[in-house]
Amino acid sequence: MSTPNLHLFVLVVPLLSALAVNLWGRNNRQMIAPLVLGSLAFSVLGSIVVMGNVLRHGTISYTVGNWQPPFGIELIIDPLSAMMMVLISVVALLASFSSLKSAEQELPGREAFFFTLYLILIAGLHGLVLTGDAFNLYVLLEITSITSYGLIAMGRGRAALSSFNYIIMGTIGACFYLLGVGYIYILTGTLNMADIARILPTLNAPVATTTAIAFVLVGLWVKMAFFPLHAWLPNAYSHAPTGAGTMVAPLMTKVTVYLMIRVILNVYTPALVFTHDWVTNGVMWAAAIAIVCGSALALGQKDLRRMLTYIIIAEVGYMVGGVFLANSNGLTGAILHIVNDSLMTLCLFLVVAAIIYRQGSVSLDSLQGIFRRMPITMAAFTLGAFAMIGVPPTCGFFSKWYLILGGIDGGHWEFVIALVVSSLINVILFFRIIELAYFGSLADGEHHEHGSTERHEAPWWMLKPLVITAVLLIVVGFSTGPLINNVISLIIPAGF
Amino acid sequence: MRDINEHTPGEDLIIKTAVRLMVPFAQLFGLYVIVHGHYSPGGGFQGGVILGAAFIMLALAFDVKTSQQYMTIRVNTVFNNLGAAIFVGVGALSAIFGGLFLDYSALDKLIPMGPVEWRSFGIFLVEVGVGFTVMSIMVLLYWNLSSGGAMDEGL
Amino acid sequence: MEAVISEIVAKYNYWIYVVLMMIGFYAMIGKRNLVKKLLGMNIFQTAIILFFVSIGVKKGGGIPIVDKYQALAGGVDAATVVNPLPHVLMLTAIVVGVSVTGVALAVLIRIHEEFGTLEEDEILEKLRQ
Amino acid sequence: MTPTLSIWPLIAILVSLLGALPIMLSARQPNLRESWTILIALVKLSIVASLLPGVLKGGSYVFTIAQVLPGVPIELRVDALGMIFALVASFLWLFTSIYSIGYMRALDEHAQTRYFASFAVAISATIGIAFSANLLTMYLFYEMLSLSTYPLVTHHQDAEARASGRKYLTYILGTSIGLALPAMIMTYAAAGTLDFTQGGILAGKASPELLALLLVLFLFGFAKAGLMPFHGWLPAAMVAPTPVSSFLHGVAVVKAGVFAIFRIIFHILGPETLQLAHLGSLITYIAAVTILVASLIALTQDSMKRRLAYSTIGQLAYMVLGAGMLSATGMLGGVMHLAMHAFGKITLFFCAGAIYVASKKKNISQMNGLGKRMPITYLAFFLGSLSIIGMPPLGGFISKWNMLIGAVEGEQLVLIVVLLVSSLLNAAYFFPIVYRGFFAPATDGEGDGIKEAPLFCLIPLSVTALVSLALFFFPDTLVQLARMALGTW
Repeated sequence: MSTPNLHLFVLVVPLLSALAVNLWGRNNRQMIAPLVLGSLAFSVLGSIVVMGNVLRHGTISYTVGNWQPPFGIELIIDPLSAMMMVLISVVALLASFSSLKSAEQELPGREAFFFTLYLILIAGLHGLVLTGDAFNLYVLLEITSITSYGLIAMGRGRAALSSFNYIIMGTIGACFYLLGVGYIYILTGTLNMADIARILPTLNAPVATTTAIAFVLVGLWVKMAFFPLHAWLPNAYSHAPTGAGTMVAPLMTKVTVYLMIRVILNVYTPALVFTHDWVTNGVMWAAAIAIVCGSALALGQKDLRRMLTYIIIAEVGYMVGGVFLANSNGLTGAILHIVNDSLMTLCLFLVVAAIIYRQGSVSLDSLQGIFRRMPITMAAFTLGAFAMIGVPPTCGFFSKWYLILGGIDGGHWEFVIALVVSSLINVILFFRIIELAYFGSLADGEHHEHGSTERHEAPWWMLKPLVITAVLLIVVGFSTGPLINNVISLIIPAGF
Repeated sequence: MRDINEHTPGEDLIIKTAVRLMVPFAQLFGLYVIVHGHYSPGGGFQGGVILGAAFIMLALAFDVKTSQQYMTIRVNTVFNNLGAAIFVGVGALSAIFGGLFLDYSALDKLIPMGPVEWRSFGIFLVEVGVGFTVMSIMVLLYWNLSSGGAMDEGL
Repeated sequence: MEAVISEIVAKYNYWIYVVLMMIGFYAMIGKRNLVKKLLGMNIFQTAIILFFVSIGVKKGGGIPIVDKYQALAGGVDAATVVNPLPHVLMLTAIVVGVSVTGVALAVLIRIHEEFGTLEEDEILEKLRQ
Repeated sequence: MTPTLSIWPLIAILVSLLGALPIMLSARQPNLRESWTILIALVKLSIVASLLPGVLKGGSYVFTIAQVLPGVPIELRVDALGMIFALVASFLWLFTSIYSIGYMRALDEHAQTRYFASFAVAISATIGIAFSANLLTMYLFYEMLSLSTYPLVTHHQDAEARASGRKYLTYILGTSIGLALPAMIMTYAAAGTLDFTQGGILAGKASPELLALLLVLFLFGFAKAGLMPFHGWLPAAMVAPTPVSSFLHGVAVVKAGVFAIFRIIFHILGPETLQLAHLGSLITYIAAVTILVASLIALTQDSMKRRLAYSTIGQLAYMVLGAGMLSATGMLGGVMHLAMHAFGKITLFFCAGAIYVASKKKNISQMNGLGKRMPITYLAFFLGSLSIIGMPPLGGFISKWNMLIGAVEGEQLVLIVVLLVSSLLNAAYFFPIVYRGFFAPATDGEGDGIKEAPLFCLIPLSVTALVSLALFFFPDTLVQLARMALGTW
């Protein structure tokens, strides 16, 4: 297997194993686990090798089918997309351990369908990260959305309704993006991102370009549930089957934020996007409101999983705000936050999956005294909570450091205040649960612990990824320096 | 509303005989569209839809059970995955043999036929794969939607 | 006044696509019945397909199907042929539209099984109990 | 003297952090677990002491853990100021472990493994704060300290512990994330680095308004120093078992707050820049208010531990007052008071614990005539209170004396009055306890069953009392370290 197109095999292997799972998985269910884990392990190794190649030889531009651009579809693998590929495959592998167990418990007999959609979604995400062609990006965006509609609709009870709402909102977002691509095609006559970036500044059609940018950005904002357009996310992620939530929550919104960064940096070039400061100020205020409202809404939730979905909305506000600060610290913080936030969300959703596997529900009053019943899971939850709050050794602190620094450099004080306020709300949110879990069974004040004290820990198959992710939070925290120096700093254009 | 399964002769007879006559020709035309796809109007998707329509006509005129006699669910799944596997497989194969992904001229090393011929033959293989998948998906869609997933009598 | 009218007449396809899109948008957001929302979504997608296809139109351009040998010999004069690229893009968009509608219909059947109705307010009522 | 690269500071921190593991593993055999704690304490004290000669000769030990942010690595550096705090903390941790063994055994508290394990993590965070080379590392260990002390404060796991735990967290985490974090990042934005350097890094880089804002944010950001109005958590934390409140809220946690403020004033904002911007008075007035109000409230408290808590708030404000004078002797007094108060206050807390262990009495009004039955405890209590008040034979006198001279040199009449009045107030709330212990008649036969506290409690409290006595006569190493901490100033 020649390594120049290894990155495509990182995408093709999960796709082929999805077909295999669909074909054979239905009647012999024990085939599913090896296929899923094998293909994802391969894609993890593949993406790490690709990352190595990209860091050594610089950006790889790859034409599918040997049709030279601007006719053929061109794939661009620069350090940012290589990093995202590694992130997606690692998160997918860790999440699939727990999803295998959850699917077995929640969707008996329909695991084959579940894991077909699961693997196609991962292949679609890899494709999204690789593509260098605007329309191809739309197609892959739809592939990932349709598979996640399907995954969410497999849940019980309200899942179908929330999936339908997600379909409506997702299609609106995708069509807005398609409209934006249409306007660009009219203006520049090409769909290749590099060509668009070259031709757009030369045209003097400010109104049309601005509309094109506006359509694309609004489309992506709907897809990433940026605050005013977030209504679909809480229902969709909390009613989905646990296995789907563990995989979709850490990846979907973060990859869409990556797309927004790719569009701003490589398609429209920051000069065009950040020309009018009423645009940047407007988005900064929207991001600040998103952060504060996301965290505040999370306060009102009675269920841990719904609370985490609102925190995801607040985190999207972090990243969008970071990007629109339009300075190098802000952008570094946003890209770093993509990595950190997906790991943090993965850790917390793995905890939710483990608790639901054992207890069936994560409503706050069912978490009473759970420290004693599931000590390892709750220890990982505490570490994830520290990362979300932004306690130093964990990775959450460093991306928050860059975002606040970028906010101070850019003079956007409303963004800085919003970040600090949301950290404080996170403290309340998470310590409310830690206190509940820690004190829980003793709330009625007598001294020695009682209630079900014997360990009722999640199965080892679910604890493995949880422990690895928790450790990863600290490892990524300490490796912020090297991560930034040789990956993120290469991406930030000079004039920023 | 009278029970739809109760067969009143006359009105159904015409439809059934018409469908029985049309289905083979529809399938032949569908194959024609697929085969000529790579250098004239037509192609995998359109041909697949026509083939699928043939089976759906059967299901409409008779019922889901009869159309399943001609294509069982198992066969449908095989067609479904086989088609997609052909598409991705040909692309990956050409990548394995040194070319770029989906660059069929690299398959020349497998069976020497000249890179240009391989390009057109490669596209043809892909069209066939797409045709299979689209046909089976269309039929599967109709089966599921009409019978609410129970795959019994349908509309 | 003439300027406005000539402006509209010159770009009538844009106006039509916007009107269609708004109808679809209204149906998606405004309508209570879920199937009507789905129909609105289809109108929304078709409007965009219309917009894309209308981009490629040229005055006096014919169908972009060319005889093979004549093309090999004399080459194709772009003016006489409509721009085929938007059509190809829209082929994919139609496929995407079909699959989204397929998934949505399947989800609607699940909702109907679950709640027995497809009216959104009745469903919300059932959920509130 | 060029800083010598050495791994020892990191080992000093890790020894108790990793030590928590064997403590947890040997949960089944209490004796093995206790011996582990004492072994770790001894090893830690010996490592810290081994670094002392190098520091006394003016050198410093540097070790970089990770290059995380440009210009701000996670780095350890042992210098004079850090050495004072580390020495005091590790020395007293040894005795607190001995004391808590006796205390926990006597009252057979539940979940002792978790208690000793989180105690080990807390002390490693304290030493981390002492040895950090820049503000980021100190913030990292500061947060670690707050989080590792949460299970200690809420040890009894009852409703009252839950409420005080919530209050503890909102004050400590809330101010550190809400105020200190933005201030730190603004300093980094203005100065480009966060390393502790003599004379501060913001000289000429920050406008007076920014300087004032940063100063206020830092003063109240490090709420562990208990400056009003962010002192509420300290009395609430008294619900914890006495060894916790004695070591953490007498020495480690509160001193970490004051130590952080010392670092900010001496090595980040810089005494000269503060003096140019006339901000010294801002610090001293905040501290003065805290001293007076805390001493007055202490008078009214009947529960022994709450009175000691408010006296601690007052004494912490003393140190901030000393540092705020920005004059050589004043700052010297402030730094020395950090050590003097540690020994004095921990003796008082030990005695309070001993009284509770022996007689189950918490309120001062019930402690009549216990002096005759518990002579050693009450003698140690007397010595400790003398040191806190600042009477001559005890170490506390030296630091208060220096602060008084600093105030006189700086012609700050207000400060002189505050210092004298508060010393009187200190006497006013300590002597009644001693008087009641020795001379008041025992209330009708209540005190007959009481005898001295167990040996494990007596040894630590008598040693710390004697050390605060010895510090009066041999203060030279401490004074030299304090002078070197303030640099050639």
